Amino acid sequence: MSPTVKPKVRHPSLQPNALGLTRRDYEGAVSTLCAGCGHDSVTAAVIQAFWELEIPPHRAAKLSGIGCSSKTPTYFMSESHGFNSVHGRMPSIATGANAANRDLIYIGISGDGDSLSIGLGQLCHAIRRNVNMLYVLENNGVYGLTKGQFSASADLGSKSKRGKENPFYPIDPVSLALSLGATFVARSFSGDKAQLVPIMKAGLRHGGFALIDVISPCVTFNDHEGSTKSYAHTRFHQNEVVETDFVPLRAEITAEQEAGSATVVTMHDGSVVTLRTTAEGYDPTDRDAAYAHVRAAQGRGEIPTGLLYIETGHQEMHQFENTVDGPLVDVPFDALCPGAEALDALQREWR
Amino acid sequence: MSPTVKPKVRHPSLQPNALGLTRRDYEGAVSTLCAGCGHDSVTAAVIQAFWELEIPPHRAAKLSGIGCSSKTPTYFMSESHGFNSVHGRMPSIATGANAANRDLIYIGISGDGDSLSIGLGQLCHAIRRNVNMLYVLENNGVYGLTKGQFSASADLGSKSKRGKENPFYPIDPVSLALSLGATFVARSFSGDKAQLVPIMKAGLRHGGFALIDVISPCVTFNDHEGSTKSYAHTRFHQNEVVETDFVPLRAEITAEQEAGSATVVTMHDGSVVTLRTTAEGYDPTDRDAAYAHVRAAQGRGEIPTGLLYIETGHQEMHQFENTVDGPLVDVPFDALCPGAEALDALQREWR
Amino acid sequence: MAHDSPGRTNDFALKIGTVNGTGSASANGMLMQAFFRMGIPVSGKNIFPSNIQGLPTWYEIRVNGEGHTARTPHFDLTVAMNRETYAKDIAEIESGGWVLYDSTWPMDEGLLREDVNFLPIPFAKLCVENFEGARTRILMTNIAYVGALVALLDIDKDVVKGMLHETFAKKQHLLDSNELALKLGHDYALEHFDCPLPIRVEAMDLREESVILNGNLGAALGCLYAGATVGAWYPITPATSLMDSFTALCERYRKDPETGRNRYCILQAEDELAAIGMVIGASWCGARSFTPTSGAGISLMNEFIGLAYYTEVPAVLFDVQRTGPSTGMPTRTQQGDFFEVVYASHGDTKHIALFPGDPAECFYFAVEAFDLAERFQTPVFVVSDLDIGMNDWVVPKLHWDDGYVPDRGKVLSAEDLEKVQDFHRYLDLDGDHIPYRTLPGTSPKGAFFTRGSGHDKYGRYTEDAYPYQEVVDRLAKKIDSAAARVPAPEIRRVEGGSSMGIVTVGGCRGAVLEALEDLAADGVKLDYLRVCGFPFGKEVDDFLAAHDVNFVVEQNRDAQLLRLLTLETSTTKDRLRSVRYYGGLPMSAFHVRDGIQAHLLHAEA
Amino acid sequence: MAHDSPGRTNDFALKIGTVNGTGSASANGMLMQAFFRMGIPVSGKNIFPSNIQGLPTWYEIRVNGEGHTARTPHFDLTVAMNRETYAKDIAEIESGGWVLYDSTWPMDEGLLREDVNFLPIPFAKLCVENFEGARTRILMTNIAYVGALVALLDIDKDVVKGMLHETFAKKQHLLDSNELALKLGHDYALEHFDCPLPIRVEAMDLREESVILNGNLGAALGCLYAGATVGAWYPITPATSLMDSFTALCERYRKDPETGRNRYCILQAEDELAAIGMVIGASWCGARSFTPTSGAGISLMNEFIGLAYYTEVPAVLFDVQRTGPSTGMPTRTQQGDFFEVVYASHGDTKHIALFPGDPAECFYFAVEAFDLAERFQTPVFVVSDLDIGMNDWVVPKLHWDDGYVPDRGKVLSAEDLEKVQDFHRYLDLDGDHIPYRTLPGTSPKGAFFTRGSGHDKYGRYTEDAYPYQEVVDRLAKKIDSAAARVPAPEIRRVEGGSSMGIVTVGGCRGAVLEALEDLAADGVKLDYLRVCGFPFGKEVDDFLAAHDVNFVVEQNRDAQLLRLLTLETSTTKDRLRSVRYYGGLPMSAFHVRDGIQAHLLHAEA
Ligand SMILES: Cc1ncc(C[n+]2csc(CCOP(=O)(O)OP(=O)(O)O)c2C)c(N)n1
Ligand SMILES: Cc1ncc(C[n+]2csc(CCOP(=O)(O)OP(=O)(O)O)c2C)c(N)n1
Ligand code: SF4
Ligand code: SF4
Ligand SMILES: [Mg+2]
Ligand SMILES: [Mg+2]
Repeated sequence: MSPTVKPKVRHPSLQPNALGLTRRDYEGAVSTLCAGCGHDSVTAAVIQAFWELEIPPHRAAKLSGIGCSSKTPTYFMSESHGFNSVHGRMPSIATGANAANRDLIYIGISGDGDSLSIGLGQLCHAIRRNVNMLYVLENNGVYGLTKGQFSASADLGSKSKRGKENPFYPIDPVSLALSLGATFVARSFSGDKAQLVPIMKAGLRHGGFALIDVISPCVTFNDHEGSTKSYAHTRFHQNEVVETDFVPLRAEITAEQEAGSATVVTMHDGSVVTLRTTAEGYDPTDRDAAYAHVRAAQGRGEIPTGLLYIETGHQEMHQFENTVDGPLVDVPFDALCPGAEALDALQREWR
Repeated sequence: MSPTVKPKVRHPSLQPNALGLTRRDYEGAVSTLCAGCGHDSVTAAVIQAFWELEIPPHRAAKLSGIGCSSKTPTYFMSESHGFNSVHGRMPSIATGANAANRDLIYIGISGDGDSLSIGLGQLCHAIRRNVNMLYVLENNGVYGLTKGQFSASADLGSKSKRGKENPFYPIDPVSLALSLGATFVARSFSGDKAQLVPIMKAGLRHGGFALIDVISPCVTFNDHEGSTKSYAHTRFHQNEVVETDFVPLRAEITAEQEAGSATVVTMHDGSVVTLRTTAEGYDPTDRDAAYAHVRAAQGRGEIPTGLLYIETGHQEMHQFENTVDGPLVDVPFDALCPGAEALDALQREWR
Repeated sequence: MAHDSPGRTNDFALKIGTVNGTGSASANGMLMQAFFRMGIPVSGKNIFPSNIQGLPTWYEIRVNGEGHTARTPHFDLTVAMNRETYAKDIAEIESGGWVLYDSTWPMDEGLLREDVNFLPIPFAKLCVENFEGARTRILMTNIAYVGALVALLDIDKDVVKGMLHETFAKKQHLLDSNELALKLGHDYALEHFDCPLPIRVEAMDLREESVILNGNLGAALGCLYAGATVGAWYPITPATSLMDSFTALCERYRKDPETGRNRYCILQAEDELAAIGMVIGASWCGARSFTPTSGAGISLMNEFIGLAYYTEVPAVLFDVQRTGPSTGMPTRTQQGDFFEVVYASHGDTKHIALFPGDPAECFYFAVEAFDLAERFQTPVFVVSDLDIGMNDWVVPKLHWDDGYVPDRGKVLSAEDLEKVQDFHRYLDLDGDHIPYRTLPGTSPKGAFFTRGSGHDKYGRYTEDAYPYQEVVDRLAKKIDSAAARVPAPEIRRVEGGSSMGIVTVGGCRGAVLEALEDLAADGVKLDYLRVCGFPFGKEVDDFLAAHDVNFVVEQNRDAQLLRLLTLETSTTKDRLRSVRYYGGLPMSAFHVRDGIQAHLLHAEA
Repeated sequence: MAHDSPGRTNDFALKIGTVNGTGSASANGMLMQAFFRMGIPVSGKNIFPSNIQGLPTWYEIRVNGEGHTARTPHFDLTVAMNRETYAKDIAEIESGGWVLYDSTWPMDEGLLREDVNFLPIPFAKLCVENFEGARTRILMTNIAYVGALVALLDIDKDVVKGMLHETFAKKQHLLDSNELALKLGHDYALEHFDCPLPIRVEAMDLREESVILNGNLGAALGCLYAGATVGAWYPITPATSLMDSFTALCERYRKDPETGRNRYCILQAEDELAAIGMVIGASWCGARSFTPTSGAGISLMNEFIGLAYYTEVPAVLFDVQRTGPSTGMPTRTQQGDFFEVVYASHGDTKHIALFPGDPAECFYFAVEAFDLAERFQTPVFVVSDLDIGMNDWVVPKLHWDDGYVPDRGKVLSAEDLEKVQDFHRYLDLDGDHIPYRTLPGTSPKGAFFTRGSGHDKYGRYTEDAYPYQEVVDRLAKKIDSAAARVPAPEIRRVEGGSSMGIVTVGGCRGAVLEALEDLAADGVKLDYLRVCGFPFGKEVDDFLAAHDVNFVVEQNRDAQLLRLLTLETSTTKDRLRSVRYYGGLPMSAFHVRDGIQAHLLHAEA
């Protein structure tokens, strides 16, 4: 018997992107998660998204709280600074980091326990500040690392491995984020990389807080019959409401032609996201309509997925705070310290 | 110059209720809040509601966090146990207290800072557990006790006393509670006692978590021109969507006649609440419709008030937890301790 | 072929290296239980990773007829089932020891050692030949190495078979496969090696009066017997199993026979701040209530702990310590939270703490904790650790006195209130520094206002110096007076007494007692004291004063116990010497002895 | 009519009792400033309630030509403007003192004292006669009593007028009414009493080199000058005004001249956990970042503080202490957080702390704090209190050296990284126990993973004893080595030295220095040391060793400084004697002297 050594998340092609980097260059340490854990698939999608966006790894910062999900930043982009902080408090660290250096690309990875129980307050306030970051909530309905207790996202009546039914109404990150004014709200499934990658790319280019609630099954504690967060259940009930297509700035934009049934959104860096809805009259730019649709669908037991809501032209934290362009960490000291003369002048007012 | 001594909140009539208690018996210490503070009016409504419901003061427990609002439990029902706890954490104390003694009537008083910033997580989870209590959120859009900083409920663009505009999207307790599955969601105004009292009575009789978001202006820091939480602004924009009429069990019930345009809800103790809506086709028992209406109204700058949503037939914490009837504190010790013999038997399995 | 070490019966340690999530845990537990059922003192230590599946994990078993079952870093035999850790596992074996490994795959030449004996058994191959299905084959490999050890160590085969029968009573097919796997390993060993090895076991009669118990189960049982009705918690290793155990016990003993309803309420809180808040709320209402957590949780509870201290609300907290600081090593043990616990929260505070030394004391001290919390109306901490809390220990059978009456402290009933003129919450009427309290709902007369802000002895809000001071001064005296009520220290004096003492706490007990014997053999005789409660009582003070030198043995970097003794007893500093190990593994006699000998040499030099 | 006390020039204390929210604060501040502008040492203490409007509040002013401006509990004159507190205020006056009160309403006979002089002035009546509008009348009453004091105490009228002119330069009508009110009080006093009283002032020349400053403004200024760019906070008394001041300063000095955009980012967090998280995140990215809070906030930050300590991320925290425990008395002062601060968080931790003794040191130590935090890559606490933080002190003019270069510590740039083979986060390459760090975004080579879980010196995850220990052992040495770098203690030796010393900290300074003079007058000579930083340096150790008796003066119940000295220096316990006052008001020389004399008597007895 030997440990199930999972190879570094591999990719068929070693084709380089415009930076001359292959997907391999966006990988990290070998995953220590359970074989088949949804989180490993999300990691693969992250790698794909960053590679496709041609982001230099060292210009990205990856942060997380505590949990199996929060371990995953170790498994991608070893050339990025990473911060595996404390349980449920990653949003505040990301907020401070972003305040200090707005030019880095921030990705936060969290879990449903990390974000909806101990970290609920911080998540809500990061949304309120519209901190510019991609926030990936790897949602499996349980506390994986502490061995399978129900989390706050566990659905009413979902069965635990021991057959116990969850009596509580779930906290749904999507409705919550919509009601709190989040400017980018998506849901996806770790098993649907084709859907996940473009959403992640759009989220990384979104000039504000981009939340992706990714159903990411826990094969060890919550993938059984009766669980509403299992692979089987999610596959069967997921319903893609919005198909997302991301076209980076460089590519010549064919938006015009695409328009019509589709909604075309231009990101603040000029990239274009095309949203094709499969639901009659669904408008991914109408917050309350999106909310109504999602709630209704969930009421029917469906799991609506896709980039469900996006708002452009909003302000993000640095605009609220009216900070200078460029990172505060780059402002030279003499532009920060008023100096001796100013001090004398000031003190004349104190006598 | 002498301190503005406010008389104990007085009431014209000293007429006794069925317990032979006058409103005076439901009063507390003299308020130390600013003259004109909205919170004092809420206190008066609390006194009225308890008196009318003929609740023996010592069978009620009043809890709060920290803030001007959280000081108010001192100002009513001196014959009730009170707990002025720490900032933002009252929901957890109320939850534990209720778990230990489900037979008391719990009223929690909080503020927008206490509930929506430091205490947001606890509020959301108390809602999720549907803890049986009346939760009064005295909402003034500022941190009163710390001298007027914007709170998370401050509206976008609302002006501070110094003329600064709030750049953030507010956290609206009503939409939040609706999206989280709260079973009783109301909004009222400290200046509208006629509306507030029946809602409080219904909330006290509701078998679960009853949230009342009470706009309660801070005359010292947030009652100026440009504030969206001032008396003037609230009076002008408030729009009663649902009129509430509470008929206690004892009164012979005339519900039937009332029905028709009105919704009649029977509380778990048999009292009846009649909800007459002023908005075309508004259904206070349809969560998502209520949400949609409230959001739309707020989008128009209105402040919808009334008992906006009520759900009956739900379970509350003790049902989730399947606890025995009656207070756990009353279960005799010998019904709790298995005793020596059982211990021997058990240990035989450990060898 | 290396020399065999001289034969040693009932005195050896073995280490099993596997991969977590492969079901070896139950096989290892069975092995440990087998020794126990043969009546031999034994301990099993689970050295597991902070991860769910696929990483190296170890199980250490020490068998010792004299009862020395503290962890030892010296292993006579290793069962090397994880090729990832072959190098490490083989290197750790004592010269002359044995390496039992899965020879299905050839062993890398480079790993072979001249001075140890290799016992190759193709476990995987055997299981592939005899069983179907990947999962079953892996599981059966575990049983197969147990079988091999049965032969090699001369374990009573019937005892093991008996356990299989108990476990699979209702699952014949599982019973068959397990018995077959056992036989495969057993017979292969018999055929290929001369069994038993010089290290072997022989039945003893220890079993009757003892049980196998882990501290979290012991503590949970204590909560059950103390009559705790409200438990609030947030999952955290290594405290999680305490609430899991409490839940299981309640489902068994706390259902109303008629209605099937619960005579308890377990609240999985949204975080530790909420958990302690729930406990405070429940205690305020009169329930015995508790929360189990670990260091990080205590840190988060700091503000609330100060509230309970100042408002005098009882609360019981279990701190199952793990290796800090911060997240540290969640699956390793340490005694690093002493300061965090006894001085928790801002402002002037001090808290009562109990320090169980083994799982049995977790049971007794848990009960104590509720009595003390309600007697002194303050938070009480039961401070154990991962080693005590999660590992299986052989402890004396637990006893319970049906005459036990919970000490609910000074609580006034409605009747009591009738008799008094009027009630004031914080008056010291009896001169014992403890005021009377009332529970919500009792009577109008009993009503009072609980507040974490300044209050006078009548419970009224105050911002005045003197009335404020009156109350906090009483609080200080109240907590100090608990010194006489916390569990007394365990004290052992050598024949005629000694000028040197050794002072320790919690799970260091076994290692220290073993080291004392070794040292005595070297002519170094020491009196022994194990601290069991805080504030420290007179016995602790006297013991330190009675010895020119006191070696303080503990498992943290900063000598926290030594520092507490410095502050909270009348001892002079020069009498205290620190002996520490804090690498995350349980304390061993070797660390204690080496530490003390280093001091002695240093003193001579 | 009672006797007048003998004339005392520039040596008296007065107390003004009013109601909060009535605008008396500005009048009182003006009064204090008037003494300052006359060049006389003065202090003003605001004793206010934890409430916004309508409760009793006091302002105490002490004038002392010798520069003894610590709080004194003995008042020569009271301005009794609040009938609610007449009894208390009158009772507190020294025999022979004066009571200036509003005689619009008759004074209750029962309150009259034979031994004090009553100075009735119908302030309300005068203002009703001369002004319109309730609010104006109330405000003018305040100015009127200032006017009366100008006459009674012989305050330079032009100085006061000058201040009115500055304040109301652009508001002629306000200027007129204020001048009128001033005149009303002044003239009434002149007419009815023989002015000046025996207690009076005379101009001195102190003003030139000093300024009026409160500690929170000083600290904010320090943050501005140190180049802090990210401040995160959650409002809490008495720390709120620190961030208010920082905001005001930034709006003035940190706007980009062209764009008007901010060269700073102030984040009002949702609570203290978020505030410290933001600071850690910003510091991790390389910004100088800080958070101001009080005890309750530190309690909530406990977990995060341990994370920063273990991951070695700089952070600057200001703990403006208030009276604990729990919510305690939010508007009263205390020094109760020493233990909470230096040992914050679970597991083995120890933190650097600086203890400013006045608002000027708040400025200098704030700058120090950022240098130390980045040099040692760890949280650094600046521990002040409500008295230092919120009260106006007269302090020496602040100086700034334009040659100051911030010590950013061992941070590797992209160029530095080019030169190295490869980068490992936690290696001690220089033998100073401090590793090198890199900032996010620097270069691929500089990337590393920050984790609060177990890590080895290369920054890799570990659960192994030795690699874990290596790192925490270095951490301990690193923090201890900061002892040589924190601000040195303030030391004053008496002529020829003494066998007895007095050791104190923070805002006790003034009271202790005053007490030392009094004691010297009584023939008791003591050397003096004021601790300014933690870990304690050699000077502290030597001082304690050099004195058989060290009186430790502090403002908390549990002698926390004395206990820290016990643990963190080599002193023996028997050299330390505790002198404490912790009622919530600033320390006074009387408390110090009484405390020490009690010890001395006790020693003789
Ligand atoms: C303060 C604190 N409390 C508790 C824990 C224990 N803990 C570690 S991970 C975790 C839950 C993780 O659940 P989730 O965020 O859903 O991640 P998952 O493992 O399911 O991916 C908990 C409770 C902790 N590390 N810190
Ligand atoms: C842990 C902690 N942080 C900060 C404070 C300071 N504080 C007291 S009240 C308050 C805000 C109160 O605002 P709100 O809840 O809206 O009550 P209001 O005064 O507006 O009625 C704050 C921040 C505190 N008491 N405790
Ligand atoms: S326990 Fe669940 S969440 Fe954690 S690694 Fe395994 S499968 Fe993934
Ligand atoms: S400050 Fe505002 S909230 Fe507080 S008492 Fe005054 S008016 Fe009310
Ligand atoms: Mg999860
Ligand atoms: Mg408010």
